[in-house]
Amino acid sequence: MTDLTTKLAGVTFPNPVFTASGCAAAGRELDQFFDVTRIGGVVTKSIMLDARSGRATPRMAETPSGMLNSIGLQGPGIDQFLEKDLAWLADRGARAVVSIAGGSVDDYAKLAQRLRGHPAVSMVEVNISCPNVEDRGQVFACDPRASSGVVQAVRQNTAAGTPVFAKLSPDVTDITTIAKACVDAGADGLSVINTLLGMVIDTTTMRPALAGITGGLSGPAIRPVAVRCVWQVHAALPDVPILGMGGIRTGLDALEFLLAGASAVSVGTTVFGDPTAPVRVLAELEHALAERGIARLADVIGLAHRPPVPSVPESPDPVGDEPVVDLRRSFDDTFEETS
Amino acid sequence: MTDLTTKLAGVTFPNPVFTASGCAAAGRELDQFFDVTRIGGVVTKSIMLDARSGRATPRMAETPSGMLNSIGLQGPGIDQFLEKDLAWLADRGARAVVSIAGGSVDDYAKLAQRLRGHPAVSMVEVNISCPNVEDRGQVFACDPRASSGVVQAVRQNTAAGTPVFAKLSPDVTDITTIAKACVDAGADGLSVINTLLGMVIDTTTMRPALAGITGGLSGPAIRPVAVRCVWQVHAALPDVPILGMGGIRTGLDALEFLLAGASAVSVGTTVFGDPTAPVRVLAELEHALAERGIARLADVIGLAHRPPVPSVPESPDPVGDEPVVDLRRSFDDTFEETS
Amino acid sequence: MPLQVQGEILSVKRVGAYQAMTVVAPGIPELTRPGHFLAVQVGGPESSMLLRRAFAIYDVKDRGVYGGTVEFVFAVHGKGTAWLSQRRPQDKLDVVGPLGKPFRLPKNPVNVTLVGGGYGSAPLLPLATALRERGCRVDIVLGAGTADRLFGFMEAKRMADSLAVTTDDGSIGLHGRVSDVLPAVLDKSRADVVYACGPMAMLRAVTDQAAERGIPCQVAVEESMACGIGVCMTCVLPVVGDDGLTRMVRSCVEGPVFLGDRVRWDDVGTVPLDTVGAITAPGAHR
Amino acid sequence: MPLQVQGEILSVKRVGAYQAMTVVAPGIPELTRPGHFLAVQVGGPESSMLLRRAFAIYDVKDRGVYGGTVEFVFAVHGKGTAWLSQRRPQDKLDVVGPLGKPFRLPKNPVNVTLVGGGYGSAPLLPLATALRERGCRVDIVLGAGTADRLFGFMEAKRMADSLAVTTDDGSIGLHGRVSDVLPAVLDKSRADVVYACGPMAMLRAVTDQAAERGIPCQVAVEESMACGIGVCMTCVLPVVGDDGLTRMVRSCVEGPVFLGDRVRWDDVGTVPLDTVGAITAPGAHR
Ligand SMILES: Cc1cc2nc3c(=O)[nH]c(=O)nc-3n(C[C@H](O)[C@H](O)[C@H](O)COP(=O)(O)OP(=O)(O)OC[C@H]3O[C@@H](n4cnc5c(N)ncnc54)[C@H](O)[C@@H]3O)c2cc1C
Ligand SMILES: Cc1cc2nc3c(=O)[nH]c(=O)nc-3n(C[C@H](O)[C@H](O)[C@H](O)COP(=O)(O)OP(=O)(O)OC[C@H]3O[C@@H](n4cnc5c(N)ncnc54)[C@H](O)[C@@H]3O)c2cc1C
Ligand SMILES: Cc1cc2nc3c(=O)[nH]c(=O)nc-3n(C[C@H](O)[C@H](O)[C@H](O)COP(=O)(O)O)c2cc1C
Ligand SMILES: Cc1cc2nc3c(=O)[nH]c(=O)nc-3n(C[C@H](O)[C@H](O)[C@H](O)COP(=O)(O)O)c2cc1C
Ligand code: FES
Ligand code: FES
Repeated sequence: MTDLTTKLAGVTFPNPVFTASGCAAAGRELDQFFDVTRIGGVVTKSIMLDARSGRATPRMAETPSGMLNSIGLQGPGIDQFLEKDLAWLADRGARAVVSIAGGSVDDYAKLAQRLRGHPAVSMVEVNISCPNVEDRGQVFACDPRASSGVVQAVRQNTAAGTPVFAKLSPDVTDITTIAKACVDAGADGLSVINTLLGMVIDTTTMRPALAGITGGLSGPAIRPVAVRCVWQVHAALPDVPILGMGGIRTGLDALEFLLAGASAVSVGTTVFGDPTAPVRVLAELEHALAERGIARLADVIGLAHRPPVPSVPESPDPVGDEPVVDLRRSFDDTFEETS
Repeated sequence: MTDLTTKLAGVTFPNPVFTASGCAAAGRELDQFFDVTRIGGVVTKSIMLDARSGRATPRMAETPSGMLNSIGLQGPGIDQFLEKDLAWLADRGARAVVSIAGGSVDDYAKLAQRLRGHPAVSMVEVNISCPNVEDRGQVFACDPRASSGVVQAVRQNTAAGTPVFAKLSPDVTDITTIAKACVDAGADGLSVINTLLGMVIDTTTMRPALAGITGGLSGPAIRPVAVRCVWQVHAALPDVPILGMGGIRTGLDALEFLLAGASAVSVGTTVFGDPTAPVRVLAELEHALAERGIARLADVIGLAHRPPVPSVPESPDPVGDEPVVDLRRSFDDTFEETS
Repeated sequence: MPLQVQGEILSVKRVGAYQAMTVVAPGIPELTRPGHFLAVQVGGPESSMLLRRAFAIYDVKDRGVYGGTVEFVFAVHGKGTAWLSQRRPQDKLDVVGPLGKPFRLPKNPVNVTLVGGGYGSAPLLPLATALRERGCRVDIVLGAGTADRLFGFMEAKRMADSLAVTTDDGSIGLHGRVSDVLPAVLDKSRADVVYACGPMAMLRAVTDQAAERGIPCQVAVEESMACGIGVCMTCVLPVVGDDGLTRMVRSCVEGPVFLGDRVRWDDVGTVPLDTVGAITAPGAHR
Repeated sequence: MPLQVQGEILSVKRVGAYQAMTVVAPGIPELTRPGHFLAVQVGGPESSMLLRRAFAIYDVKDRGVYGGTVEFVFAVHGKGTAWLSQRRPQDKLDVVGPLGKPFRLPKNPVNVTLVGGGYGSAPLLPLATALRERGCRVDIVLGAGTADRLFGFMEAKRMADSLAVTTDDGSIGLHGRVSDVLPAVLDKSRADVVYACGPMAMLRAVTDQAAERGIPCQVAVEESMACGIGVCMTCVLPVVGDDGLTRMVRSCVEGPVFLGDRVRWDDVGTVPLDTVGAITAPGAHR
């Protein structure tokens, strides 16, 4: 049996399969379908300081192997979240990764303070794909300085034993720059990736399909982009743990992220079509590792970066050096032309 | 019958459906499946100065609703291209959009010179998603200055009547910055978008699936990103013509790009699965426009940006202002609780 | 407590413009009440369609020869329902249900009017049965665009104390809308409560006509849903709570059945400014 | 001149570990020669699989009761072939073909040895027929991993002047590889030419053994293909041209049949440094 435990910045989780923020609410609904204590952890929907209505509908559009969403961070605000959602997770004995979101550095700092030392919080995930209201709505995650400010504020206001993960956006020219800025600002790890900015136009109404015009693209469609981002970030920062996500549907997909350098993974959009997906992915991953004779999950993390074990001797095969015998003449004498 | 003609920077094309660079070679193979003079134009595979072998195989991986490729711009070089490919297109009477690629500003300038005044060249598309060998392999399209340098060189070396389109990469934080830089440098229009950088890891070999490690993601999976990019560029530069592409599979997909602001579209990856796709897309688009009672293609370009015609009067409906009658008490008296 | 069941299709029948599909889905029938819905996976294992499709549960049988079955009625609308319409008996179908909050039943044998539009009558027919079992008087009004989109005519006729029918084109029943006949039905039957399921515009009109008479009204709404189980927040609409405050409420878990007068019909598709937590500053897209 | 045909499946038969599928595809049979291949759409209209799957053409009938048919033999490998294996007669199948360059036939009635590995024997059987018609002596060597992966045994037996069989597990024929028996067959039959189709390692071994005897050898290779029609450049391998220069050559249009000794077997999967236009500077990913 493979040892599935994984360590994220000093915290040990029993296995590497988590939910994704915004795709599992706070775990309670999914607990009807599977025991949420069986997975690595429940990543909760990004919570803001105050209650928030979110955007107008339509809020979603299905796209090829993906979907767009523009929820607008609807949520009850931190107080109700602590009272109802986190309390339930604590009661239930689930490992909670609390995702926080704000419109200013101060928002994030306050959110971290509210979570500080809460026994049910295994980890804090900082959703920096939010518009900075103090900077003309420029998204924090698109700018290393802005990202750094948010992460620093959260780190300073979070208990020492609680890892802080910054969640990166793929919508940037160089994701490693943002990754480094976050780590320099104190992030203990990185969540990679949030959705891609996308859009659908309804060809019947001839207007944008979403009330919010643009939305976030998720699902298997974006998996190759997500794997590339994990690969790049792990290559740039090999010692920083990564929670990988983006289109994971099967255990082999999860393995792909681990091989690229993730220490754990989140299953997001897939849950909408398959509410038991997290435990299924976990079982499939366990099976895949066993099949490959891997004793410890830790052994596959980043494995694809290492040079392959040569299956043929590296020295040039002598056959390749022999002159190519040209049988062309005899060939043309022998065969007809094809029409 | 809808007037399908479209104008790209002064040049009129009979209809707005083109092939995409690298997905149609130089038109000859597709001409076996449909008459290539029937579509708006043939965009040829990006050509470089010299013959080029491209990358090692595997060069492709299928992904959910998409594919990755890492061809590495294999091609015969400009001389052979002119002699064989462009000559064939000229003979055939097809409208050729010649895509060029290089490793330095000088490469691009020379390529433009070679094409200058060639009667078969309807348009030049500048593939700036190439590594700049003079700047540590940094991709031109990721930097406004580098993009600008290439575009300026091509514009200066191209005949006045031949539009120069710069092809943008979506892998940037703000595509409108690059778009503006290209237009300021003389681009007559923009091709939007090239592939997204992606990656697949083979879970059997536990190594990257492509010899080139990363590759370009294309196909319907990326369509929402492409439509968003076209929308943003058209919003920022409403007078600049756009050749839109990324995952177009049907006439309605093509319409989506036109509504977002494209004046014409390229059908790329879809051709691999359906070699007659360009003419099918054209027929479906024509049908969709007719169904919507649109007399001229030009009328739908960018239409989704305009505010919707209100179908209900804008003045608040008086019913909404009346106090909500609360029937809750009578309700609780009347009904059982659901279990 | 919904279940996820790898079901098997038992039968597919054409019913006018619709198809009625019966699926062996053990465990679901026992939990189902009128107004519950199902969410069905479409497209097969390598499909580009990730999301489930929602359908009101029409009929359930606790135990058939093959185990419990659920039946739903659907119209081909887009690519998912087109795929569904190509399924054949013995094909597998992954089903999650029962979902949502069902209709609440009256405590006493009161006079009930049911109003169904198009396939919206499907969940009302088992509701009618339940109401009859409680001794309610049941009057039914069915409307549709055309005769072939009128579902449940014969069954309603058999079961109801009275049945009124309208079609937009007059191909069966009265030429017009349900709202053209509903006031007379409500008055004549001395309706105590109204239940409705159908297009949003119809639900709104029914709500108004019931409210004018002070009659409580339950409606089953239809909002675009990504998950159907309460985790994604796509299916919301503005609903007034017991505290008088408006919230964006998930129609998949807090609905699809709502008190008609609590839904802010004018504001569906918007976030009214007085909604709890209404965004006033520019917002995130996620 | 390939055609794109909306075909209809006529039959699907299990043949050992493989399936043989016959598709009504008018127009294609008339154009087909041994060694041509087909490219087949998989997954249906809303599939997440965009690319066609390539299969060697096994048999064609110019005119059946239903019009011309093509037959191919396939192994379930991944998700596309898994989907294909679920198809039933009367299902539609979009087929493009015939594709590629077929085997070139000898001008004179010479002695020919055919070497097939696994499903690679499928295109060799119609080739054998064509060769027999020209009066060639035809010796056949078939190899596979296991007996159920040996395709065309009976047919080869009937047609060939001699048949040698090997399996990796010895479950039928000789325990071993085709290369263990080929030299003897070549010598005994005084082979003038060799044709081979099968795994790359086998093609390489056959090429070497033929070359040692100075016998020209045609091989049908199998490279991962995105388009199959020559427009994408994914299916290349290093091949030496008439001018002695190595180029990365498209196996879908310039192959799949190549002269064995022209393929740089050691370098397949790489770009040899002496290839025309070999990238020495860092390259673009597109
Ligand atoms: C609670 C509920 C009960 C329903 N009951 C029935 C029923 O009994 N019979 C019936 O025919 N239909 C019913 N519908 C509508 C049905 O879900 C849609 O017609 C169906 O989802 C359309 O899928 P599609 O793939 O054909 O369309 P597409 O337009 O291709 O679907 C694209 C996406 O949008 C969603 N979507 C599109 N239209 C609707 C819609 N009207 N409602 C919800 N989601 C939508 C789909 O689920 C999918 O995710 C119900 C909807 C809800 C929410
Ligand atoms: C010229 C030619 C002739 C062939 N003839 C036969 C035949 O007669 N019988 C048979 O069983 N198989 C044949 N193959 C191999 C067959 O094409 C693959 O087994 C099939 O494409 C695998 O598809 P999949 O979806 O099951 O696998 P997946 O691995 O899911 O496919 C993913 C992608 O990779 C490509 N791919 C994967 N493996 C191969 C492969 N071995 N060759 C080419 N592309 C591949 C697929 O086309 C697809 O685009 C032939 C291949 C070529 C190139
Ligand atoms: C409906 C929806 C809501 C989401 N909400 C959040 C959120 O509140 N905070 C966040 O950090 N990410 C959010 N995400 C992004 C996911 O957590 C995840 O990063 C992304 O969807 C990619 O993973 P997936 O393809 O597995 O869904 C949301 C995604 C979806 C589809
Ligand atoms: C195999 C392949 C090769 C490509 N080669 C080029 C190229 O040479 N030059 C270029 O500008 N774009 C190239 N592209 C990108 C396409 O032109 C197009 O921008 C992109 O694929 C998105 O469109 P699509 O989804 O319709 O394919 C290539 C794409 C593919 C799939
Ligand atoms: S559909 Fe997901 S919360 Fe209702
Ligand atoms: S498969 Fe596309 S060129 Fe050969």
